Amino acid sequence: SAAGKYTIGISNTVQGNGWREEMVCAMKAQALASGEVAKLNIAHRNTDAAGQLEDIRNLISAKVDAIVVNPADPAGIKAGLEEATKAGIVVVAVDQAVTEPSAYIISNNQEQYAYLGAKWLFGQMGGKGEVFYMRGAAGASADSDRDKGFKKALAEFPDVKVAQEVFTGWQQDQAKQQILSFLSTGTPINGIWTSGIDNVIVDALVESQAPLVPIVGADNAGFVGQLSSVKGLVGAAVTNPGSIGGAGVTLALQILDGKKPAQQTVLVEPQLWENATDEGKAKLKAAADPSLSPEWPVSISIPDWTTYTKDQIVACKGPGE
Amino acid sequence: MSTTAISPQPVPFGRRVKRFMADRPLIPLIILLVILVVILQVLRPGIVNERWIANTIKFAIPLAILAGCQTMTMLTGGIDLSIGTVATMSAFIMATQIVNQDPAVAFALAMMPAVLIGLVNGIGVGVFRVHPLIMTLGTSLIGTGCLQVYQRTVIASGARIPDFLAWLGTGLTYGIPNALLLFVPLAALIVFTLSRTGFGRLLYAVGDNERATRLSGVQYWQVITALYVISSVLAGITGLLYIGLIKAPSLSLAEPLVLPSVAAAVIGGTSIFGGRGGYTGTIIGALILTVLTTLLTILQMPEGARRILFGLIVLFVTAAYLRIVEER
Amino acid sequence: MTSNPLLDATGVAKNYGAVAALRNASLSVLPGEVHALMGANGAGKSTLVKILTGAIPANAGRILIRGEARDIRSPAAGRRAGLLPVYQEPSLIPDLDVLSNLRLTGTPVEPFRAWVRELGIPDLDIRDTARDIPLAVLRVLDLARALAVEPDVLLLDEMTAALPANLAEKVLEVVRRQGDSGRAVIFISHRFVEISALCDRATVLRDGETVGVVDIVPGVEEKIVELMLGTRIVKTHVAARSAAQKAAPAPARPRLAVRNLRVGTKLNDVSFDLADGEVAGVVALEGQGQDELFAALAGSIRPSGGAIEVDGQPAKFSHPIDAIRAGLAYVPGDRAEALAMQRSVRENIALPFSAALRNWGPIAMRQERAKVVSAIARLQIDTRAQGEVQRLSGGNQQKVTIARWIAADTRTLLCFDPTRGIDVGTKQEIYKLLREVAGHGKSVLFYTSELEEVQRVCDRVIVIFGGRVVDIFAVEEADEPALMRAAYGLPRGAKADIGILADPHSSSAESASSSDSNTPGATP
Amino acid sequence: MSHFLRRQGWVAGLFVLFVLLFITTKLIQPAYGSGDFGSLVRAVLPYAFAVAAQTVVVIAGGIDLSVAAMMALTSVTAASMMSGASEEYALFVVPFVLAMGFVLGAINGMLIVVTRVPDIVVTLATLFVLQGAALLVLNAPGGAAAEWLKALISGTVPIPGLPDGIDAWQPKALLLLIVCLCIIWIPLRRSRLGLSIYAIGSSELAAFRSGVPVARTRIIAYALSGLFAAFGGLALTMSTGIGAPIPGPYLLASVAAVVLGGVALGGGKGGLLGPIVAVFVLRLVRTDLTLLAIDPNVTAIIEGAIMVAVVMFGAFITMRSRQS
Ligand SMILES: Nc1ncnc2c1ncn2[C@@H]1O[C@H](COP(=O)(O)OP(=O)(O)OP(=O)(O)O)[C@@H](O)[C@H]1O
Ligand SMILES: Nc1ncnc2c1ncn2[C@@H]1O[C@H](COP(=O)(O)OP(=O)(O)OP(=O)(O)O)[C@@H](O)[C@H]1O
Ligand SMILES: [Mg+2]
Ligand SMILES: [Mg+2]
Repeated sequence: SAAGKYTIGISNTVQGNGWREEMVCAMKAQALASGEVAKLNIAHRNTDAAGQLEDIRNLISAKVDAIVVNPADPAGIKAGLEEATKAGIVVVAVDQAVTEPSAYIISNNQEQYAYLGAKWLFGQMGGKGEVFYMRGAAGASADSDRDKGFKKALAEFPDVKVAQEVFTGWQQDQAKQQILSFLSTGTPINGIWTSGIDNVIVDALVESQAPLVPIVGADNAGFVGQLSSVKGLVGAAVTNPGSIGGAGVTLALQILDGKKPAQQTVLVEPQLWENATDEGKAKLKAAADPSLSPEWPVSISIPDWTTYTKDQIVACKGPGE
Repeated sequence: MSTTAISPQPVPFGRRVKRFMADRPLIPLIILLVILVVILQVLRPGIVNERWIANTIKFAIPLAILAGCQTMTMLTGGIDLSIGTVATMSAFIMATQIVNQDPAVAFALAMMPAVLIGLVNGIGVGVFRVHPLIMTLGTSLIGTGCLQVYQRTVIASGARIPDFLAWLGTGLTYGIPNALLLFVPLAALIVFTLSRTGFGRLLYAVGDNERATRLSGVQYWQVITALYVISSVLAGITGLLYIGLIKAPSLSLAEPLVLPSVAAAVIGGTSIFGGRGGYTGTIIGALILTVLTTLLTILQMPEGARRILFGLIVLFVTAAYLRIVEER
Repeated sequence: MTSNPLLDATGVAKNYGAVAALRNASLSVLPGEVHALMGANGAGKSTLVKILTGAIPANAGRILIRGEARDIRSPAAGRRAGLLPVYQEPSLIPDLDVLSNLRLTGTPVEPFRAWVRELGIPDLDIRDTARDIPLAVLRVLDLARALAVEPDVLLLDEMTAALPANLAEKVLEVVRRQGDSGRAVIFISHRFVEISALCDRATVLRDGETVGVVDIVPGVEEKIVELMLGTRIVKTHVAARSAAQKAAPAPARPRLAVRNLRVGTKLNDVSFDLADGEVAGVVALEGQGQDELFAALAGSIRPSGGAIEVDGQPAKFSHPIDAIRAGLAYVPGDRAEALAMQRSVRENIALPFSAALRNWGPIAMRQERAKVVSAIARLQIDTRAQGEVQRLSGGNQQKVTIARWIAADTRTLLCFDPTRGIDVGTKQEIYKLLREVAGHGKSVLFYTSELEEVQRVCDRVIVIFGGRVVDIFAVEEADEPALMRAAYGLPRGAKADIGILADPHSSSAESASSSDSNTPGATP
Repeated sequence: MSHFLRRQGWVAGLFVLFVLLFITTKLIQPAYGSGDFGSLVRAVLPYAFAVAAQTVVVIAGGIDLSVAAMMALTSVTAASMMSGASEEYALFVVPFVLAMGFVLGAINGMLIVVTRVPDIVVTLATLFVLQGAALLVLNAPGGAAAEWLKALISGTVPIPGLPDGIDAWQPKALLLLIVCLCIIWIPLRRSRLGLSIYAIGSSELAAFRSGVPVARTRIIAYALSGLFAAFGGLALTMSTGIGAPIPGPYLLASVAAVVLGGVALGGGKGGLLGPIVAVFVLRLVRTDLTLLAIDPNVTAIIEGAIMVAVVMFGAFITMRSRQS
């Protein structure tokens, strides 16, 4: 309702990606649902750390009460966040950590995300064999954090080898071409780990009638649906909720209301939903949501952190809209 | 000390081969393509099989059509950076409208932004004389914004890939990609248009010397408007084909194809300054780029080194091609 | 004149792929002489000039400068060796102002200004951007820039082709004085009057080979033409047109009627008629509004007043297409304005066929070829390099611009100096062609900078001065002196001297003292 | 005067546009003050260098698609060299990185001259090569920047004798920008080399015939572009304190600002001032959109529309002036 008293600034640097769009919608929905926010001020475009600094400084100029930011880089926007804190603005980083000590962080644990999925995958492979490792965008910090987790799991399974490592750039078409090229080489593999570009991989395997090896992906609506519907597919979806954005808004509002959390950093631990066990299948079934755009993560809410309804996040309307 | 100018000696073999290739610029391009394929086969014996060829063709086709848009606009000295956005828009709209619309209606809705953006581009470039790069960049920004606004209204209804498009995009008949059913006539039409129709002639002439065409009675804005509309419609069709291939609508679906489409046209011998080039070369250019991507994907090396290699090969191929085709 | 040659080139050859632009050219120039370089279109004159000045490399040949072998690899090196060219195309940088252009080439400004004034352009603003300067003036600036550094050898490639008579006169006079002061000039022109007035000797090229060196003496023209054209014998003079060739008595309604036409400040009040079957000449000094007149008739610019009637119907042109639909086709003097240089001869000629929206469909290839081939034949275009028009020689390019409208069978041609840079042989062809076109009941409006052409081609002459029609002559009265006088705005029958003496801009006494008998257009 | 107006009219118009936007900003956010202006300049900094890099080659008749990748490479190189090193070491890093940009730019130019492949393809290829090199230097964002370097662009430059109120409006970043651009551009513009760059852009054939060493001039133009891009890369490292191997949105932004700034994409025309003012305008539009809290999806539409509208307006004016 318009009775809210705060203005919240939001800064995001990737546009046109389903996950990020859901994050922004979660922020809007949560701001609306909380009833405490009068206005959202959103800077949402494709840019780099320097561009995000610009956005943050513009938000400071706009005199917002809090800034929720998905950082382009943990260290690169330190100066801007410091200025914001100095100006009396509450700063909350979501999705990834930041190095600015005064900022609060509520984040998906990217390293754990990769570790969890990879460990499950290597287990499914029987602890040996060749894995096709499909990373995100070269040079992105989320990608290098996930790489750490993947390598950690790999170290625990000495008999698992990386058959091929590619960067999908988090692009569906590129990933599909890469997997098809790879399949054409006839190199046998025993599992595929993806950094969230998952449903096109399943499609590619099905289309080219290649053996369905175990696949790990993210909890995107498309992939989660495939895990239940594609016959013979064994796989797992690791949650990476875009709704973390809503949690960020909640955290910011709590701080504005004087309820500071115990620590600066709150980590949202990923979950793994696999379709190899009945228990896992049930979770998947519960989570599946064919009505969502296939690029949207199905975990559209985070218990304890978000209070909006599905309709609200899907409507994607903030206060005053 | 006076040197004889032209001696009636038989022309050396090397020179003859060169002249032969210079007259048929497609041959050196095809040779370059074959060389890449051979390298691929040497690196991964057995990779060049029926399935690989089908895959390569499937991915080369959308690129080739978009590069066709680029070829035609480049002939007039322009460039169309909005094709990525247009293709994405029509793909996204198709996938979301098909859920509760008649296929024909969905198709019409999907092609609407394409026609509209093409028209705006054409009027901006042809009537107001805005530089094509800026004009198409601007409309592509506007289009992206509109798509995002639109996207919010359809999140709830979800998306579906029409079976026909999936069949066209990914299906094989007797091992031959169905997409060729669309592409072969389309390519033939483009080649025919460029070489044997008045409109095609005008594209070359306008790109070469606009004042001269004006004095010959050509109305620039008509040619340019028609061109950008055609380019946009082709891009829209590509979007539909592409969504059938990728099967995942996203808001940046076809954007990654824009720079490669320019590269494919240039590798294929079309001049970025207008007036020179053709579509057959562009098709080979698209194939070369697609094979090159495969080649680099299967190479085991750091991503940085891969990109360096990609850049160097593109440069080398274009330079070698120019060397061979140039007469002096 | 028995000293050693300043410049001596032998055995020069240049191939462009399969085309031999030069096979075995030689040229020897003595100090103090003005040496003509002659040849038909495509003979290789420009190519030789480019090679001598380092603009393109030769495939073979030896070049001696003052007896020393020099390898000139770039225009800058040519400049250092004392060779300064004025190429056939303007060479100022279009987007820089004149001053920057001078700085770029290290040309001293004061001598340049002096030369510009001397060459008959008193009011040049050197802060003007080259792009905004008319072609004729640009040519003069090119020359002044070359003169300002006092070159040993000056190479002028069709320097006078784009100049109106008054400017051409000044150029000839200046060039003559260069020769007199012991320097050498290589002079390319297709105008025999200029050659005989100016030059001491001539080297004749044919098909890329030097076929003769002759002294210029009265009556040598026939010999030169014979050398130039080889077996292609052409009568140098068309006989005066017989009465039968003359236009039929003007019909009641003129094909084109221009009434009180005004364009901006340049064209103030022009009225005349053009009848079917008539060739009407237009004569004017540089910048008297003739460009605007043609542009307005061609639909390129909109007139600010007056009326144009075609076949008795009032016509309003907002785009050249409107003029073309009315049967008026414009052949610009500057071929770069008319040609798609990277396209083939055929496509250039066929361009108007596809212009209209309804002709955007498939092309009837056979029909088109027939029309194009016949136009090529009628203009005798050298098609050795027809794949791209830019590879044709300047003169052949010029022919393509006319061939286009011959192929399109246009009713009225607006030719703006169509014989600019065309060799004698072909000029005759073009004269014949224009007469023939008129003979078929079509009409031609024909601006020319060469006054002698008027009597060969035209039925009537319209003289424009200061944006107004000052006189209309019947062809019988239009001898060169009379035309010249009228072009300067002098009333008919005035006996005042014309030519250099009468030039209103001429201020220096020295120009008056120079030999006016050398100047074409002066009273014989 | 008419010469001046004809040449500088567009720049003057842009400047007026900037002032109008500034007033608008003040109206939207009355508290918009000197500190915010400082932020604007810091945001402008990398764009300004990118656009300077692009301007030089566009004037020379080319285009440089590798600008953003060059910035990324120089930025990660600087950041990784300075990471863990002493403050003084940066004194060596800065000239080293600038020299690197210059040399890589020159290589761009040499490739164009030697291979005779069109600029746009060569720089597209080097875009990939430089991106790859950046990834080899740092495969993820990281590195560090010396504190004194970061301090160079924060704060203001007080000039003795001026009241504090005015001093506050002189951000160090602005001074840095002006100094870096002027030191290179003004002598260049006045030199024969500068003329040659305009000449080859205007007409390569005429330039060659005027004795301009075309190949050498082209190489130098690209080298200067590389140098400016290296400044841009350093500016990125200075403002973020890290180096990121993925290029930012500077390529298209630079081309857009070049055109908005009145530099013809065909070459030979325009100057550096126009594009720089255009960058200020574009960044200030961004600020206003944020201050107005406009729906972020609509901002893309607005930015695209503004870009097209301004250029259309320019085209319209040219058409009108040509008719009269
Ligand atoms: N780049 C080229 N490619 C092919 N042929 C060429 C090229 N340049 C010149 N030629 C040919 O070389 C021949 C000589 O040309 P050149 O221009 O020297 O003739 P010219 O004597 O100057 O003729 P004009 O009097 O028409 O100017 C021409 O037939 C021309 O077609
Ligand atoms: N750099 C070049 N590249 C290609 N062709 C060239 C070049 N320079 C000259 N030519 C060709 O050389 C020939 C010389 O043409 P040019 O116009 O100089 O002839 P010209 O002797 O002056 O004849 P005209 O009397 O017709 O003016 C032309 O065919 C031209 O196309
Ligand atoms: Mg010539
Ligand atoms: Mg000539």
